[in-house]
Amino acid sequence: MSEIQTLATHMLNGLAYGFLLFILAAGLSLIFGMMDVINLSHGSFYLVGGFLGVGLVDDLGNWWLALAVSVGIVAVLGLIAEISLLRPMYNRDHLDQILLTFGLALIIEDASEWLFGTTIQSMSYPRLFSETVEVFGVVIPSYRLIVIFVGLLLAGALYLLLERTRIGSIIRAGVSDREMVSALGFNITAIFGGVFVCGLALAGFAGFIGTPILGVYSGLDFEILILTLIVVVVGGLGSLTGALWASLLIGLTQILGQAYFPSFASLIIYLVMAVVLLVRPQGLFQRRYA
Amino acid sequence: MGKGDILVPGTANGASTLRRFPFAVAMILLVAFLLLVGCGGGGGGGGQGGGEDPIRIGVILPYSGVYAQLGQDITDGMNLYFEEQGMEIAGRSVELIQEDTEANPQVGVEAARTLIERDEVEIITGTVSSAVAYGVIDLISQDQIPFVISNATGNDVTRRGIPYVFRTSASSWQVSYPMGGWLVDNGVQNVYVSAPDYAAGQEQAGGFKEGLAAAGGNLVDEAYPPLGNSDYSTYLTNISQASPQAEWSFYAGTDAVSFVRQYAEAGLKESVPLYGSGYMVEADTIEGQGDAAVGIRTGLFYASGLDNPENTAFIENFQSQFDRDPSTYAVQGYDAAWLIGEALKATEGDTDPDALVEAMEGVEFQSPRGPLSLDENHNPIQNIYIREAREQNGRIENVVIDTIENVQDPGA
Amino acid sequence: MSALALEGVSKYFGALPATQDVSFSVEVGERIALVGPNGAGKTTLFNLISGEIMPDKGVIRLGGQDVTQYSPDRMSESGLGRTFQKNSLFMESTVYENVRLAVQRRLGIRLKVFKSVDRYPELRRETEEVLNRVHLTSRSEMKAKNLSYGEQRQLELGIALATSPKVLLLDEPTAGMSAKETGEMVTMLKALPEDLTLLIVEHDMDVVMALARRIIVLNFGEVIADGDPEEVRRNKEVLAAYLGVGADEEALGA
Amino acid sequence: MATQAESGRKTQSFVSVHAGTIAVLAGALLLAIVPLVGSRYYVSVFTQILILSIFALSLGFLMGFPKLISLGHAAFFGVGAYAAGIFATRVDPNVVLTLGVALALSLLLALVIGVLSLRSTGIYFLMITLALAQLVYVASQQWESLTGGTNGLVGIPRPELFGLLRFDRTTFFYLVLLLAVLSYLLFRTLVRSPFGRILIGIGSNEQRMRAIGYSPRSYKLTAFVVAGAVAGLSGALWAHFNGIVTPEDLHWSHSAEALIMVIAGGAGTLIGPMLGAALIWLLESALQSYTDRSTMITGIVFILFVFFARNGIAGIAQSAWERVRR
Repeated sequence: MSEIQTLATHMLNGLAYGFLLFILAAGLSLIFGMMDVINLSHGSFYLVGGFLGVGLVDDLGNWWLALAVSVGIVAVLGLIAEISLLRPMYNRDHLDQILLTFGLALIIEDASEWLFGTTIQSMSYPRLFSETVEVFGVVIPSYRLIVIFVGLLLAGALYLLLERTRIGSIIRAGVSDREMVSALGFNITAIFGGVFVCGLALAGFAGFIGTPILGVYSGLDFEILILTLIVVVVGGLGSLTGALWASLLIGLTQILGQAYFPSFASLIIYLVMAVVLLVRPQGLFQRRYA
Repeated sequence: MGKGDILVPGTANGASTLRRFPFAVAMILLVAFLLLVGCGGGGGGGGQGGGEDPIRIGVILPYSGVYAQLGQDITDGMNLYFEEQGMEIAGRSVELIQEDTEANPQVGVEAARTLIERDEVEIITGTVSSAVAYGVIDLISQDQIPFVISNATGNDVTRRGIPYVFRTSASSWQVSYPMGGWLVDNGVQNVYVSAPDYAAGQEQAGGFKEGLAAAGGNLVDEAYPPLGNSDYSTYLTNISQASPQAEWSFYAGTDAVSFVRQYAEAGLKESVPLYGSGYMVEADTIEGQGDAAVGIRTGLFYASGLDNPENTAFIENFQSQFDRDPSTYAVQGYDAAWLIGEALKATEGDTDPDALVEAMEGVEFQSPRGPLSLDENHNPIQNIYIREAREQNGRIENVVIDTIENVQDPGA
Repeated sequence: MSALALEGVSKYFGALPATQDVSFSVEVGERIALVGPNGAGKTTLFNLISGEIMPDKGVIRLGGQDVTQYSPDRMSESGLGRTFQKNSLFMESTVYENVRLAVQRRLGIRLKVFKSVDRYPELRRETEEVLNRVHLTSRSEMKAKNLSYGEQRQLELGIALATSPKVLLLDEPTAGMSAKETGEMVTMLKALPEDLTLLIVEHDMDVVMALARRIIVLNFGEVIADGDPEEVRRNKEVLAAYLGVGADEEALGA
Repeated sequence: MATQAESGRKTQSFVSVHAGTIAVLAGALLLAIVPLVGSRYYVSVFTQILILSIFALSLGFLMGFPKLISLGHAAFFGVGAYAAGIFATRVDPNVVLTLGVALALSLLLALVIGVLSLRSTGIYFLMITLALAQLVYVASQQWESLTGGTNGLVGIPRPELFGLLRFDRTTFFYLVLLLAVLSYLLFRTLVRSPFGRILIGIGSNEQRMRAIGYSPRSYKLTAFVVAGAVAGLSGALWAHFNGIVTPEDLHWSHSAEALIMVIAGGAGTLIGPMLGAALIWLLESALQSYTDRSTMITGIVFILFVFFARNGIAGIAQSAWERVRR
């Protein structure tokens, strides 16, 4: 392999990683934008998605069916969490809601260790994408291309949803002025619930499709959470565009850093974040949708 | 006056402060209550010394978190030995008091302190992580309590030559150095090295590189991903691009599973054979690695397929007792218990630290791993086996393909 | 020299002009009412003057000094005080503490850390004096959140007065008050020192007439009339603006 | 009511004004007899609780008054611990010097992190402190020559005092007790001072504070730096007590634990966080003896506190007293 081909491989890996982060960051950003709540249990639902996936792929024998069922279960769990924990707290300080999501994260972390043990669990690729493909002499596992593709698709879908649909305009309005939305007669509780569940479902989805690459283990939840928070801080809270660019920036920096500056690999994304904050404390993109 | 009043303590505005004095009294009562609870809760464990008292052995191992399985294996290995002795040595019963170290050195040191101070244990054993071991060594040196390390492989743990510290696993160097020479002897000259970027990773890789260089081999390049890394694609790309004759790695636990699987998935296993430190392909990782582990050759002081009478008996007893296969970690625990037990037999149940140390120094025995004796730093002198992971008996096992005898840590 | 002067002040929210080319000048001690239909940009103008938001164009002068880029805290230090349309109090603190915070700033008792805040006699004296002025002495130990709405409006004014501003912006000081409370507020405002310049946003025309000698009318962010009450009342554009929202002259008093 | 209040302000008795201090001093006296009656184990237990209570107190000050919710407080604790540990190991184990170095370095770090993070507010502030603290955490792992890497810094000697005294378990306990009381008095003085009142105002209504002429950032920064330095002090004590410092001390889960202590004890008071530290420590060590699921139970207890007792044990004690009095 030539240097260029190696670089291309690294870039593709970085992009795949970045788009995985984007799916997570998009969910986190959506929830924040609507509810002013930073969901500290975001990584936990990633974990749940991953663990469910490992089990269901085995049990159901069909990767795609397992994907649908896992995301569905995560959504139901999210709905239960929303109804039992967050909904009674909507008239309280946002901080209380953030604290609750943190408590939830602690519980899920320990529960996952209880149920699934502490060893790493892995999932196979779907049969369709288990091969490597060669593009211009660059060998890459086709699954990573799929992750990139799915990420792009999702970015487009979210853009269309928020910019071109009625639901989207309500959500956008809710982000800028919550009182107005409820004054216009929309059921704000239902919208909150819907957005929260969608955000968590995205996290679960990311957990499922990320597991063939990263594996899943108790403890990964907080690692993922921190990474996602960094992406969102760099991109700008509540900005979907910001989440997209920051995900790719962090994903590529992480991978290229590992490849070319291995001894600084773990520091490098924090440094990127620190620099961005120095220059633009509010993140690369301000709070605003697409 | 609402509950919000407490938001501003010491508010110097009349009405509320006048009522605050009883509040302060309530607070004092609360402190007193907590004090009592604290003392009462802790009080159960401590007993006073006496002739017929059991021998109290403190076990500090991870029972939760990423290393929980290792902790359990070591504990079971220890239990196996003591149960073989009828839970009694030299007429005194043996009591194992376990404390969880998690994967956190602070918790580990606190666990050791609790055992020493609250439970007044006479011997301490355990620690999976070297960081915990280093922390505990400071503690036991002050209190002069023999410390038998059943896993932590940090080179300096024994190289410091602290009289109360013993080890029944190995030093990092001991595990990895012999393979450097072995590879060169078997025609592999150019090797790529990778290990996680933390103390154990550096030590293991360091030992291997030393062995490789001593035998005239050549280090192609090296890579140190962060500990707990989950995506190795970048490093694998770099290895593939460097096209060495072989790759030597040390990873443990979760990292080992990820690395070995991804190594196989990237199709590297065929072009660049994978060698490594034995901990990379062990009982705790093999199941997760699956077929990806097959063909990997690693060096360690034990292999489940080792053919000697002690091992056969050990495996049989362990299986009947715990209904599963023993791992290397179980052997380490078994041998730690053996060392403690034999020393206690020699002192006839006397737990005086200096007498115990002297007795342990003289212990020499046939372990399931083969012959084992201690060097002057209390680190084992033992065989290192080159093992190959093969599919047999319906599962993947490490099969011994070569033996390097009586490997001794070079010391400080 | 005028107490406050705006020269061509414009602010856009996106493409939407919130205030457009607003210019006027206020003499020391003048009492001016700022009126206009809802959404005419009155509160935006207050936010521009007090430094909460920065204008896109134009200059704001306070006592002749260019304060266009000043932050709210610098504006306050330069002698501008304001009240808020929605009560903006320290709800968990007592009335006394609410006012004391503002007095503390005026007296420059800030980074003092060793002595208890109660050991500053001048602080107590001045705070009690302000409480007296806004008729809250009897409420001084109550928490702000436990006051009646009218009393909270009084406290809102008290906090602003406690900084001893030269120019005071009052954002609907009587909004939501009963007739009796309104009367009391008007009395209180009338009793303010003569050299204090007042700019009042107010919907209640009785209050406007009782306090202001000059009225500025805003519509769609622009000044459409500026003069004494009689002049403004006869102004065609003003009538149109109010009729435009579907009301007659009564709307001025809504 | 009003008249009572009026007279109250003028005739506060010494006892009523200093109720909190009296409570803390009484608690300290009670603790001071522990080494005389309890075994060395209890001395260790209370030394740990006291060190953690200083840490929780410093975060509680930020959370309760200027309402700064930081998830990066462990960075100061950890840097204080490393500073004291490295200084004691390599230069001099004199406790005045080690604590001084720890205070200075954690103060400096708090200044840097404060300047960077206080440009943002609320949730953004929380996330930025978290991320910056993680940067320090990773750095502590990487800078092996100084920190010992993941193995941690070991062999930290017991501190001494100008050759007069080498601290043992008991004397060190008294040192920690003294510093805990002093830390409480420091924050109490701060809260009661004009500066503290400004912090409370900022925590309560930042917009209004600006409108009456305060620039909140400098006050917040000052509070942040003081709290960071005290957290560094507690870290230094921790290093001396344990004889080991590891990157885990800087990990954000350590910050989160302090946050749980503050919430359980009651943000908005000073005694609350200290009691919260004791409660959570005792809860966790008690749970660990009986179950492997201590994290889960801690999580549930935490959620219950947020749900039903938002003002923590201080709040519960307060309202219980209210009920009795009525």
